[in-house]
Amino acid sequence: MNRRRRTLLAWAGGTAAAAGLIPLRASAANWNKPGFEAKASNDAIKNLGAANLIESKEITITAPDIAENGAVVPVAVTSRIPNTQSISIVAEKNPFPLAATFDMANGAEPYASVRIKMGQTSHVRAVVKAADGRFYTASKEVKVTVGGCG
Amino acid sequence: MRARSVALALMLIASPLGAQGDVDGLSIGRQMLAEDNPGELWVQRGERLFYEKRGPRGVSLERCDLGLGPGKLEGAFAQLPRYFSDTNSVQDLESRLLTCMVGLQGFKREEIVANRFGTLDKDSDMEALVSFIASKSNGMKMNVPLAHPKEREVYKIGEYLFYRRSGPLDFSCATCHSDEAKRIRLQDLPNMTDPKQVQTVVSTGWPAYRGTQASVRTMQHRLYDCNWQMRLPDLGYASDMSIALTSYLNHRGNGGVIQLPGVRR
Amino acid sequence: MSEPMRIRATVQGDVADVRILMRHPMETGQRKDAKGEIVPVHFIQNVVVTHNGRTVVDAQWSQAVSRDPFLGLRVKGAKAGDKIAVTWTDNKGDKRTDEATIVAAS
Amino acid sequence: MPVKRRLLLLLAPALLAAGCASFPDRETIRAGGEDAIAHAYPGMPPALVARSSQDASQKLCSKAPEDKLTAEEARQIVESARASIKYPPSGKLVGDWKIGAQLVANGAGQRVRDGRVEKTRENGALCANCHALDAKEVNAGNLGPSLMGYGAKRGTSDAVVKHTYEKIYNAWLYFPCSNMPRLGASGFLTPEQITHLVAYLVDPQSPVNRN
Repeated sequence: MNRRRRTLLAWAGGTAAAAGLIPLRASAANWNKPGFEAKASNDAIKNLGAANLIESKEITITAPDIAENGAVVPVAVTSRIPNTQSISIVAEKNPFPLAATFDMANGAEPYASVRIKMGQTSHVRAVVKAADGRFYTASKEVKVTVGGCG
Repeated sequence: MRARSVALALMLIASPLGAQGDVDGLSIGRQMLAEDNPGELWVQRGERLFYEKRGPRGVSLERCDLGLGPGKLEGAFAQLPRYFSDTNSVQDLESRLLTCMVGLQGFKREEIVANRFGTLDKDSDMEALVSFIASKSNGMKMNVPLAHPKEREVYKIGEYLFYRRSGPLDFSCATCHSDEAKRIRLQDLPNMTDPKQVQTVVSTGWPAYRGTQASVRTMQHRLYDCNWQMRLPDLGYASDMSIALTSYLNHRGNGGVIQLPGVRR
Repeated sequence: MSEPMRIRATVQGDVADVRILMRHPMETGQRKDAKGEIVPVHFIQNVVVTHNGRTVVDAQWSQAVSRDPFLGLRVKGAKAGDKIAVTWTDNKGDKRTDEATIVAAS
Repeated sequence: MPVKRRLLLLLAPALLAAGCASFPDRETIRAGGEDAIAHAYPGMPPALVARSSQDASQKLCSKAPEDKLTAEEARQIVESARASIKYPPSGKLVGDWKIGAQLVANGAGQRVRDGRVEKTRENGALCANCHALDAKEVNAGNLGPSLMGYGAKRGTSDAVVKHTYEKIYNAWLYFPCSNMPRLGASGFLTPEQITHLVAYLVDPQSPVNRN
């Protein structure tokens, strides 16, 4: 079995454990299992409840053009879309593309900053849900370099 | 890919000087990581470990003299390495902590050395203690003495070793660290012959949180890792060679304003 | 016992800037340990941030969030002295809550 | 400025502060440095510790920058470099640029962790760590000069090929004490591997000359 296949299986197996084999307590209720387990970014986005995505310039993704370490890629998303309810971050070429969803309420600004792992160069997509039920999106390519001397 | 990228240790650090030799597209990411440095979690743990009663003798490190008197931490990092009369040797922070952990707390030297570098499965107490103690000099200037004859000798030995070429790749420290704006792949190589850059590296460089290793790494580790890239065997922890090189660099960094731990690739 | 979070919360005008560092392995379930055994998947699934007791951000994470996670957010209508509390819950059901007081930005 | 004077200037404040005129002389420092090396690798296998000992050329190339290499020393280094060079049994100095491309990007080989040498099929040639070669590769070092368009600029004459082979085999033949490792002379790369690198540099189809 080649390395990549082994890796994917390991990751898939791990998620299965997370989703079912290990008893989950408080957290399970509010965790988008189908979204996080989707292997294609389109499926992940569908599982956010988005049928159509509207490209928007009102979303800013702050992330490096070149990530020097795929294990720690800083990504911050700012939405200027009125009544933003949630922001999701999707690393399109990850084995499981959906990385995080942030629901905002009670005065939280439509902004989230986080660090994610990226397996390879890929678009990082932000998906914003507004109160009117529409979904907006923007993306940015992040190049992931190999290790400096490896 | 994760395990692999974490296992990749890098020869050199990202330049703390930022713009110089920087490749466009990297700097935003570096800045975002530096603003919120996971190394702060090591500082927090190091503080707890320092004051906790630990080891076979069940005592804290409050009686450890890092050069300014027992338990005095403010400014201690700024003046290391220095000569200690009780051991009749020049010691850096890690070597001195080893002395205290063995002599005061009764730990076995071999055990501390075996756990000198944390792994993804086990944290290193040393990395946490160094982070905490270095941070207690933040805002102060590096001020490493050369008053004692041993300090001068060790400093000069450090200079000799900095330029000494050996190994299958004919490398010395100077091979990678004596010219401007150089890189290995995309990793900036600080020019340690430039007074400003050496100041920046020794006062803001190490200890640093290494993203690729998901841990704080210390100056001892930096030298160990350079040795590895040079294809030399595992550099002895707190060896005379590591302390001599640290003396040579840190003294030349005098005047640099300390801000630690840093954050690196 | 898990390591306490580091929470920095500063307010400028009426917007608080909240920065949270957490200690967590965020294992993907694909890494092997020194003995060559797979380390089971272990990651934070939910992070709930409250401002004076009211939930402001409810985050769901996958194992793709980096080890020793960082979360940055902003809260409008905040003032110095307000409380920010953060609770994470991981896939093993482990939980941790830490609290900080908002201070004026210097 | 002579090395002694510069160092005295550097250390003058410390000397005054200590009220001490003694100063470690060159031999004391050398002996101390070699003693530090001798104790730098505790518990390591002797064969690996031996890597830290120097050959005559390495010794000559270990001077601080103020301490210039004399013409005689440079001659010794070049002479020893010339004697080191071996050519592949086939006599063919241009190999396969595609194999060269793999070697160029490979930075592994001979590193030691916990007293064990890393397991690799062969040593990488490390080139991209320090040289820009392929205009499409963003992740290239600059410790050495850019080699983009190497063959396109120089052609593929026998003289160019031989010079290129020898330069990779032992860079000190042409530039005594250059930063470039003596990749063939040290045995890090085989003559055959070097022919693939030569092909990568000179072949018109190679990314070096096409991109």
